Amino acid sequence: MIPNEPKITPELVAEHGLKPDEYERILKLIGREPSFTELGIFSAMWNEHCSYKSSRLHLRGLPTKAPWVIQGPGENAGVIDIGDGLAAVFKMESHNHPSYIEPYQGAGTGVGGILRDVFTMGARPIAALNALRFGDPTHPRTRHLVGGVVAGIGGYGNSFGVPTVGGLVGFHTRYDGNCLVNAMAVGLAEADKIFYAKATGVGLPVVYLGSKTGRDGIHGATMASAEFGEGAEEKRPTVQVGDPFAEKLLLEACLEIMAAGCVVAIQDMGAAGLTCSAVEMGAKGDLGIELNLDNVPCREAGMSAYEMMLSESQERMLMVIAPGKEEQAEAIFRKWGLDFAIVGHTTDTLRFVVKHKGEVVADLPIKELGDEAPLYDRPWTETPRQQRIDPASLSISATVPGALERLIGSPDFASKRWIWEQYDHLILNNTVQRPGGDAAVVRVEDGPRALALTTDVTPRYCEADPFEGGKQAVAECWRNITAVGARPLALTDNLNFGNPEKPEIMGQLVGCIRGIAEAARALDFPVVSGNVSLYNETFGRAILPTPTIGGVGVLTDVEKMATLAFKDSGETILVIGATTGWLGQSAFLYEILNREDGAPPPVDLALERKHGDFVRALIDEGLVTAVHDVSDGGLLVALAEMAMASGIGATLIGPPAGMNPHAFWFGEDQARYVVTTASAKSAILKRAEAAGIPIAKLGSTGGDRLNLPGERPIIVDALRERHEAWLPIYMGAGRM
Amino acid sequence: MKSAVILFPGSNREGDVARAIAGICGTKPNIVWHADSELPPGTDLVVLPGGFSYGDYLRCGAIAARAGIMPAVHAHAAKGGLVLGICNGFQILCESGLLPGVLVRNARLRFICREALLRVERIDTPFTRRYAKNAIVRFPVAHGEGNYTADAETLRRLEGDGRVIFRYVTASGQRDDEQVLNGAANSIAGIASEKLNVLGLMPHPENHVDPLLGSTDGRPLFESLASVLERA
Amino acid sequence: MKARVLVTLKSAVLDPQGKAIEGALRSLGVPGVASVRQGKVFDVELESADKDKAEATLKDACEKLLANTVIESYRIEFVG
Amino acid sequence: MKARVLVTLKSAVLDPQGKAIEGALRSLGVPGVASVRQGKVFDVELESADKDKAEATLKDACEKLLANTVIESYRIEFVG
Ligand SMILES: Nc1ncnc2c1ncn2[C@@H]1O[C@H](COP(=O)(O)OP(=O)(O)O)[C@@H](O)[C@H]1O
Ligand SMILES: [Mg+2]
Repeated sequence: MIPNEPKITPELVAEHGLKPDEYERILKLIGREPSFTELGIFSAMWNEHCSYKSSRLHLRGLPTKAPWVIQGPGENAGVIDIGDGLAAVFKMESHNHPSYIEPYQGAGTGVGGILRDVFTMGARPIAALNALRFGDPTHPRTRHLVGGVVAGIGGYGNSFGVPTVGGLVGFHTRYDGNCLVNAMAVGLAEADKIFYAKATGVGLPVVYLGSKTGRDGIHGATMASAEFGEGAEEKRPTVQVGDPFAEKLLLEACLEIMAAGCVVAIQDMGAAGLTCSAVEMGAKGDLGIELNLDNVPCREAGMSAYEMMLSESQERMLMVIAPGKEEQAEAIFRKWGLDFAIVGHTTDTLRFVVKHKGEVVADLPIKELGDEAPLYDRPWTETPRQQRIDPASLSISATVPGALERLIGSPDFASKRWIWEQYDHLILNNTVQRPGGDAAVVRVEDGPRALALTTDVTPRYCEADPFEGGKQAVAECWRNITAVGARPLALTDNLNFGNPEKPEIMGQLVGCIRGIAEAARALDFPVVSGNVSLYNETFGRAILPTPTIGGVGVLTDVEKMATLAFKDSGETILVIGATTGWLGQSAFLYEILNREDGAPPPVDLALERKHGDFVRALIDEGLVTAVHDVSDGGLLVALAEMAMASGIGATLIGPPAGMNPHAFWFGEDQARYVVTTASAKSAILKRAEAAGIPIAKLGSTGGDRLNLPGERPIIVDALRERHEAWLPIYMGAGRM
Repeated sequence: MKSAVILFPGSNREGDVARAIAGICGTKPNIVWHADSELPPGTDLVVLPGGFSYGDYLRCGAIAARAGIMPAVHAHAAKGGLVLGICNGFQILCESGLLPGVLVRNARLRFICREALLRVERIDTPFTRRYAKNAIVRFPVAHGEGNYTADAETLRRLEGDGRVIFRYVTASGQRDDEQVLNGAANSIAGIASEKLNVLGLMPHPENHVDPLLGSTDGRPLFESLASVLERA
Repeated sequence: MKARVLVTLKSAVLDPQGKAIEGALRSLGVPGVASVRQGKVFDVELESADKDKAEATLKDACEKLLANTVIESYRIEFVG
Repeated sequence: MKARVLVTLKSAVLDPQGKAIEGALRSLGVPGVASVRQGKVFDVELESADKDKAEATLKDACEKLLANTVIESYRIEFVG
């Protein structure tokens, strides 16, 4: 009945990334040999990228609920209530493998994909962020990747018209063969006008919208779940070209037909295109779907059913249209110059039926396609704990000012202005805090409400101790949102790891997820969406475990927002939180002593919360003039950043007696903030003491240099020059 | 005052400029679809907004310059009506022949979003009358192709006729053609038509109208338009 | 019928992209390149098989859209 | 010695530019254009007069920089 060309062989099954026992499962499920198209459908639905077969079990441990959560994981993006009847819709997603192969298009289509996830839910994107990890700067491919990825992100976001307001960029040799491109998008919608993938109603038209289908990225989703090796070159033609112009039109057209009441269900065509989107809409609504591929708008002649089902052409959507609304919906799409085609309808059979040229090419049980996907409890081993490093055991030749200068000009700490100036971060006229601060702040409509947005993770910590590292990534994200005065509401995560079939890698994944869960729970900072990217390995070498956290917070009055720049001279500088001089896994150890060892700083979540709430209250009451959280690089790097942002120097008090000065200035103890206050006899000290919060005076602002007791002065302008120099010089030295 | 903002497929700063006009001039502009053939009756000011019309494919502004509404914009300009083209709008004005020259890729080949310092070269235009003489203002730029290029004769004519309205300058207020951020000839940021009723500029005054966002240097431009068009 | 349209910058116009490529080739260790100028090529499929008609169509396309004659010149070639 | 390098998108790869141009030509009333695909052309001046050597240089330049062979193919032509 179902044509079977080519024949299904074990080799063909393996080429589809399906293991023999997974194929057995398919046979058992459908009671016959699958057709070629069906095999393709299974490979798409059951690969790591779509089925989360290695991570699903563990992701269940994440806290996903709070009174303000409207939609947690399971839809295209998470949705939270931000007050005034409005909702923030957001998610983060990786495009690592495609970006390594074709950085400009790979990164661009990554941005396009995540924007689509957000506007599929009925939200207009108001901000984009990203988290980028590249190999060692001396690796021959790094510069080319940085240039291409940054241009690609800018090329897509700038043209689409969303401000790219924040992100992070790091370098490490463990990303030499696998760069990471994690893109986050945030949209705004009315809280009672969110659109979902769940189809309702039998016999309703399933409509295809957007750009035409070509042979792009066929098996892109499988590629995204495969390890790189010798064969990587051959997988190349699967890279897609993005068309931000088409996406912009798709956005406007989608929002217009949603407002016109035409949409019952909507799902973007992302990874594994038509297959995933159709199955998801049907399965979620307990309905069957029948597709007729003869009606799919194609860019190329002679496309087979297999190709149409697996194409990952960009800028496409699938919708179930409300009865009698087809014509109105079509007119809107035509006005925007986009394709509109009825390609199927909903049924009550719970079957996923695909027809092509009069033949049935696939007929599968729709719920089982997703529900019966393999689920693995992969073996894992715990990462061995490392010793706490005693600063007295270190032999340090660098002076404190010398170490600061080296750190501030190093790849990880150097200014990323060269990058974010290629992103339009001002469009839409709401960017109140631009890139360079602790969190970006984007005003909501005409204010006074605003969102605080950031992405964070410290992979070195995660490698040394996945659980503490996972906790720390969430805590730092929460802290950054707090430092601008906002209340952290929810997070999205992007879990980037190596090959989960290796127990030690699986152990990293499990540990990080547990850490994230613990911190998210303790901080009331639920997970509402996310993405998992595994098999980030080349020749058996995995990336550092990198669970990127993207956070969203709300500021009810944007006028109260805090920034990190010193505001005036003669102000008192305070540090909130205890400084013990924790050097394990610190930036100081890595950059100055070329060591990556020791236990990372432990995160006490109760203190994290207590100190954060304290700082937020100070900001809200207008008691502090500048606020900066202390993260990697420690106190002195935080102070230097506050000085460089303002051009104002400071005279600082040294460490308490007996503490190693390097450990004091560069240690990475958690739950700390540096604040400044205009009044010398500040009430802040008393308040902190009353609350039992460690607080210490660090010095006072003024002059044009940083003066440390017993050290040569550090001229702020010169420091800034170093800070700004590294990236432009690095990028100027090679190819365009 | 009656204004019309033209919406091309791919425009993306139409909302920013419409918001600035509504907030400063007191009346919301009409949003006019690119495929229309007429402007709303009584339109005083036509705005071509920023963005990537038609993806900026082929050349920036090239396809939009040939859109259905453009003959009406030409007719409006020929009658002496005011036309303001910002960023992509400036590119469209050049491509359509309403302004001379062309905007090509930035000299350093990268998109650039940053605040730029500009000198207001003359204040006897409908767009600049509310600026102080020789004012130095700060507007953001956000473009990949803002490198103003024209032949020597055109540049001479523009300079001779005083049609350079905005020029990039350094912090000390000097013109520096070598270091200009996008490579523009004569550090040109904005030029006007012979009758000074058509202005094209690369930077975005509409993004600097709110103190919360860092500067209000763009406001006088819209205040100038409002004062010129008050009667309407 | 297939045609190719080449649009190149007039020689008096500066070509920063070409210059950047020259520099990049040098730093990549590709020797012997004296200069590079970048232009655009359009591969056009025409409905008509009549060469004169096709040429007229393409000339029209160039003047109206494909080239900005302020800085660019164009050339039409027939391939097959 | 002068050469010309043509870099065009592989035929299966989406060409948003070409698509936009097709649409624009249609709405400008230029009839008879079935399809347009846009590519890049590099006019290269080479130091050497040896054609084989020049060809090797250009091939190297294409592979390293001028074309991204993931999505583009290139062609080298000698002009004079
Ligand atoms: N690490 C994670 N944490 C929380 N939610 C996750 C995670 N990974 C995936 N999800 C959720 O699982 C669903 C499927 O994700 P994904 O396949 O990336 O969606 P899409 O097909 O829209 O790209 C989404 O709702 C996503 O938010
Ligand atoms: Mg999605």
